Amino acid sequence: MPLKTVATLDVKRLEILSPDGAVDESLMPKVKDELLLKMYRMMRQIRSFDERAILLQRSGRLGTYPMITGQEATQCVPPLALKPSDWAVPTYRGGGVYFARGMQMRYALLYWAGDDRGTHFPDGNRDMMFSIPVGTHLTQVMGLAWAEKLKKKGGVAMTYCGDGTSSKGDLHEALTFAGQFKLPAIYIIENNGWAISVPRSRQAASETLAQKAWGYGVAGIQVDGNDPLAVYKAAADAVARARGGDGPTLIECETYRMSHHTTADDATRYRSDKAVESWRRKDPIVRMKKFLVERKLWSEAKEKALAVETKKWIDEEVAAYESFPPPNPLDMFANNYEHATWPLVEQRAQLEELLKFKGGAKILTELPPAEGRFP
Amino acid sequence: MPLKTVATLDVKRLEILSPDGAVDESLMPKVKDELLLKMYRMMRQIRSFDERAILLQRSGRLGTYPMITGQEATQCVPPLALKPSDWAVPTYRGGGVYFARGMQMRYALLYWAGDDRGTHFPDGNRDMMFSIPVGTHLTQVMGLAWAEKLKKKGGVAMTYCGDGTSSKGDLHEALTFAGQFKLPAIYIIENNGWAISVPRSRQAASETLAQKAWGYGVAGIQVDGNDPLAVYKAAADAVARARGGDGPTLIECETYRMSHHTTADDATRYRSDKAVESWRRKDPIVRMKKFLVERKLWSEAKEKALAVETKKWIDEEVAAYESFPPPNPLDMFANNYEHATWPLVEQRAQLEELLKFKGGAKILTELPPAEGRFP
Amino acid sequence: MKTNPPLKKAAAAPAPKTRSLNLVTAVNEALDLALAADERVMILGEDVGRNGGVFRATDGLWKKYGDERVVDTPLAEIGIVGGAIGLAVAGMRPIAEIQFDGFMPAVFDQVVCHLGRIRSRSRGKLSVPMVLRAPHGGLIHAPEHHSESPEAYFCHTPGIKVVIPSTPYDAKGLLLAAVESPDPVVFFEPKLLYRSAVGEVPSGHYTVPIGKARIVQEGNDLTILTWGAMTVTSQKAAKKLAEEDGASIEIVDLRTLSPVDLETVLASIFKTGRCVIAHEAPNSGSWAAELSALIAERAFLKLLSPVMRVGGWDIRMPLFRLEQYYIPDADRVVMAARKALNF
Amino acid sequence: MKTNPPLKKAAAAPAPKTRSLNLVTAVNEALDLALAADERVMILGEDVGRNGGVFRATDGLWKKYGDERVVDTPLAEIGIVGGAIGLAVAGMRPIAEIQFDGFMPAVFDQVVCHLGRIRSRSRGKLSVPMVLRAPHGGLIHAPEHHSESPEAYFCHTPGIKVVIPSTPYDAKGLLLAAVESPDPVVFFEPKLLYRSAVGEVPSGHYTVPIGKARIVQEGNDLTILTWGAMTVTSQKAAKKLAEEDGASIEIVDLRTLSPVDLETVLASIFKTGRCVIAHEAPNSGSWAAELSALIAERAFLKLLSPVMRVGGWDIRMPLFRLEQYYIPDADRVVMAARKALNF
Ligand SMILES: Cc1ncc(C[n+]2csc(CCOP(=O)(O)OP(=O)(O)O)c2C)c(N)n1
Ligand SMILES: Cc1ncc(C[n+]2csc(CCOP(=O)(O)OP(=O)(O)O)c2C)c(N)n1
Ligand SMILES: [Mg+2]
Ligand SMILES: [Mg+2]
Repeated sequence: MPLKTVATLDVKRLEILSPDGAVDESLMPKVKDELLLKMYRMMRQIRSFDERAILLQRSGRLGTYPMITGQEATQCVPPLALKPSDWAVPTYRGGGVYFARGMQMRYALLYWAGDDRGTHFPDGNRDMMFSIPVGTHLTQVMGLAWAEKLKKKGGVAMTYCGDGTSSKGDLHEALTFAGQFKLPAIYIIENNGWAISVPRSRQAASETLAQKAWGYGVAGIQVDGNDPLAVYKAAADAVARARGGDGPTLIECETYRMSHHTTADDATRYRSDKAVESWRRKDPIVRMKKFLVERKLWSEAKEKALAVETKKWIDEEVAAYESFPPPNPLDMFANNYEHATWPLVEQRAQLEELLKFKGGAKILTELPPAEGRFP
Repeated sequence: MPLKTVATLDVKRLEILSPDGAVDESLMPKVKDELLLKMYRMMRQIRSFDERAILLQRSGRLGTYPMITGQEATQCVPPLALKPSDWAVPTYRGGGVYFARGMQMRYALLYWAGDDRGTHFPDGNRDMMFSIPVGTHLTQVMGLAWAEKLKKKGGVAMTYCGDGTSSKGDLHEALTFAGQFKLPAIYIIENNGWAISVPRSRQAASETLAQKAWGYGVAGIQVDGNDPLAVYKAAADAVARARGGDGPTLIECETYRMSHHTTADDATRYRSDKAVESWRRKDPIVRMKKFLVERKLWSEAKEKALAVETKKWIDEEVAAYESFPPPNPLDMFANNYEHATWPLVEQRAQLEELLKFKGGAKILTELPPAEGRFP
Repeated sequence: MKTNPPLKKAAAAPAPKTRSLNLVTAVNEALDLALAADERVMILGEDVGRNGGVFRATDGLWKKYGDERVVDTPLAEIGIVGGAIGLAVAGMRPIAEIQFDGFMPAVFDQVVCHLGRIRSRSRGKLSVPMVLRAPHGGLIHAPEHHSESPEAYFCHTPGIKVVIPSTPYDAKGLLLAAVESPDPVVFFEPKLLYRSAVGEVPSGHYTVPIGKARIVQEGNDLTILTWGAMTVTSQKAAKKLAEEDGASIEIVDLRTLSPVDLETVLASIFKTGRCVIAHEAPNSGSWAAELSALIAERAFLKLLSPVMRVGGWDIRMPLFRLEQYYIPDADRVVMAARKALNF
Repeated sequence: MKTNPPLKKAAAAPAPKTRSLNLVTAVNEALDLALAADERVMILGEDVGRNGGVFRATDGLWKKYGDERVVDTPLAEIGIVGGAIGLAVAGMRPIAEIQFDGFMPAVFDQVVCHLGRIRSRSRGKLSVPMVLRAPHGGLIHAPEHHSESPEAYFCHTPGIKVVIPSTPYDAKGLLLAAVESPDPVVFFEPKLLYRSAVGEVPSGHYTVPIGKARIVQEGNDLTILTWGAMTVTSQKAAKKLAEEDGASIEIVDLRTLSPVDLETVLASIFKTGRCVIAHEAPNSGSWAAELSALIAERAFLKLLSPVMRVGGWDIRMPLFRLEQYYIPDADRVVMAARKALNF
């Protein structure tokens, strides 16, 4: 048979919890009630956090900020399948990922306020910074997973990229290595329908992004990214496979960016409200709440208590964020090398000169404390 | 059905002419006898050329040279599906492609002798230089195809990359654009089993390289790259699709590098003769000859005549190559800009000074003719 | 066979009138004129279409010229620049946009290995008449990797030209010159000046020649060589030096970084004998080093004091709360100038 | 929590003996010692494994240390360098090889955006102790894109160190120092010298400190600053100048380009008052420009003549038949030195 089929593939899509709260019990992952509640609480909290952050930006108390709203399931749930000693690396939009990893959100605010001290992960965790040039972290996370494989202690590395970013060659090289060396890596494509103003349909002309996996001998699956249970199952399965030595997985989470790209963007220039509305019906928080209420795990009373608790938490984080002293300009010279090179020593002194020129010799004693080590 | 199949694909492999010369008539492309003979003659001639080039290099009359032997069908046949006004861009190993496009092979020799004058395409053709940093031409050829689409005159662009090169992110970005904009592009992966010492199995862990196409909404097919008829059919179909506005195709030609990577390489360091032997059975020239003899299109008498003609042709090309005057050093300053910038004018004068320093003022009048325009 | 015949020029406006425009509007107007003049011109990049660019540089053009000529591409910079190279080789006149300076390293491979080499590798048969546009520099409180000054990487790369205007007039005229250039031009736009630089701009077609610097102000005691947004900073410094030191400062805005207008530079140095070079990039290995070296080679006996460089520090640009301590401000230029003046 | 504790050092050989080795063998010996000393050390790249590298720099190591520690990777440079960054962040000590200088632009994105920034972005929590090795320079009659000198791009990039030895002794000692460095090191190896440079090399472990230049020969009339294979060319030029002009030439082989050993450089200039900088890269915007600028800033009153630069032309490196007219030879260095001496 000379025109023969040499390979065949199906791309599967996983959905467990429908938008109206119905569950496919046959696929339901075995998870404790606490975990279900944790998913809900986190999604609820990060949504409120997001709303506050936007307000802060609008009132001039924060810099450009990328919105999370709508993507809570995709962001908050997969990290729950990890141990702290596993690696997690989100995209720049991934506040929900860092939150799920236990980062204090005052630092997220500080970062988006343009303060380098905002990069601050919980001790003991193995988190890495997202990369602003999108996709450039993808091969690095492959390297993290590679190190875990070599250490043979079952560690894994999870990372994210957007639907837009899936067009970057970085993903290709990362998946080529990950597939080739069977690395314990989980790649999540956070397909929120948009790359700033460019719709998903302007990226790869493939039916799904999940099917890219096949080109690398990597397992791939598409998931309803607004379905916390499906997202959890896909992530947990992928983590288990990775830990078990069965290699990487590419998970496409289909979700939606409900707001502007960032606070610097105006989405009304390029998209209609209609599409957004159709996605509002699929809100991950709403459906999770229905599910929990159905299971008697949640109630309006608990909802109210959570709202109060959340407000208090956010107030505290905002207050903590705003009470950081201004950064010490000299601090930028810290931590560039293990031991600062002579140009940095000289230049730091020049910056001191500048500060004195501006504010007199006394100014150096009045600077806020420097945080970093020098030289 | 919540775990549902959202996309399915079969990867097909095309074979028409078996190694022992049997033909699948049902798939046999409709081609004139002259074209069949042309394929054979070209493959035969480029094989002999390759052998001579190696001898030249071994005797110090040529620089590092990349061997073609074994890959004649993959290289010489697809360009025959193009018009001269279509674009063709091979890899650095693609002497057979340029030959099929009508390039005088004295120039190929000149190029591998380290002489910039070796880049010399037939007038009227639209050929572009291969790129030595492998894969970096892939997005450029996408751009060539894009221009052809915009000009709406049915032009297409064909290019090649190796199995190793298919791991580069460049291919990902090229296919993403090509699929997205339905560009009239034909991408041929010349899978010869090796990237220098690294086997095909060390690149993507996918069963085939053809299946990568699916990730970009691009048509993909695997072909027996040593089967000239299958290669022709796949290429001609892809060209027709491209011309007809149906977008790009990725063709994986599975062939084999029968010799060293280049004359600077020693393949015995990393591969056994056994694999090579098993591929000798699949030689594209041997099988094409069987086929043509069977069809009464070829005979031993014709074979002998071709051998004589080929030797004469190669002798002429080598003689022409070796009778090029040495290059004029000042020529390197030509053609860097439409009008040379002042640093180049100054520096060219400095090079004149250097030449005078070495050989006296007279030397400038004794230089071989400069070819390029300056300033 | 000429693959790439010269660009059709937009007709000069019959009765050009001069309006006050900001720099980004001037860029937009140049793009509009170029698209209108020759149908080979096209724009490609991320968000350049329907959205009109994140800085609105391409505002309105997608609507006016359609989806085939003002193209929102997939998010893939190698694709954008490699694609533009192919388009240009095949006869189009692409204007490719990289959304921010900080994402240009992704395209170095295309730029270093190909952009400036194709004409020479093809022995003059092929050429790459394209423009690679990108915003440049800091001080707009942008996120990380959005405030970079990568010009030195490009200036060290043969076969291309590198341009950076600092006024609306120059932005329009240089961009039209870049689009008409038969050779590839990397075109930086100082993003701090997109809206803050406002100036008189004639309607209709005109060009500002690539390779010619602009004397911003004449002076006799010291030359400030600068480019991009630092031109404005340098003007502030010059004012302070005039007021407080009574110094007469000449400011040269290079406008074209490569090839640099050495004639103008040297004429100024020959006059003043003292020089400060002010720019935003990490100072070591910056384009200021090349200028300093050129001056040392060619004005050795005219120099009354060492050429001083004032640039960014040799560390990554910090997040924006500290950017004003990273990018030289007028005080730093003043300090350097005083050192030179009092040498 | 220290993610990356210091490297275990190979024990110094109990009775080190000195052998005559060529440069590539010295590189191989350093890699072998590093792999033996600490199991976190690994090598990755194209053809570095079974084939032992296209120059044989990794010969025998795959067999000795196995496929997990000496890894033939897929053909994907972003994967190699991005992967190595991740490996280093997670505690390994990767030594990544890019097969030729001409393919380094593909990894600029990782280098410029990440390699030197991770320590600072993570506020010291993460570090990237890796080595990025690549052959450097021309004159071995190699194909196109195989004879490049891209060091300026790296020297302008903060957060990394850039090293290039020119003797077998330095190659081994600097490479061991690079592997032990807590910060990323870009390590260039002059391919012309791989086999042609032969010298005494002690067995066992030793390091040559990063950041220290080497006085190749002392002299009083003029300083030649140089690096890589041009060190040998400079020696030829110095010989000619001594013989024909009676000039006493000091040659400084920088060895580390960034951070440069300014102390040694300035001490030499203070002594001689005249300087030629010899290197292979396109001259405009090269690292020679930075050196010239530094000297102008700090030795202004000591200079008896302008600092002269002798580099490649500002065009792409031609194919190899003309490479000897592109890369400075001893005659060009002599011509420049004479200009400086007779100024
Ligand atoms: C390499 C690179 N190119 C361009 C940008 C500018 N940019 C920032 S976000 C963005 C869109 C990203 O889209 P996607 O990957 O889908 O992520 P999302 O914003 O939807 O989360 C773009 C183009 C960038 N940050 N990095
Ligand atoms: C970007 C880049 N990396 C590395 C090399 C060095 N190199 C030259 S050919 C080659 C192998 C190419 O393998 P493949 O793509 O399969 O093509 P083949 O040689 O088999 O025709 C390598 C690694 C290169 N030329 N370009
Ligand atoms: Mg998106
Ligand atoms: Mg191959």
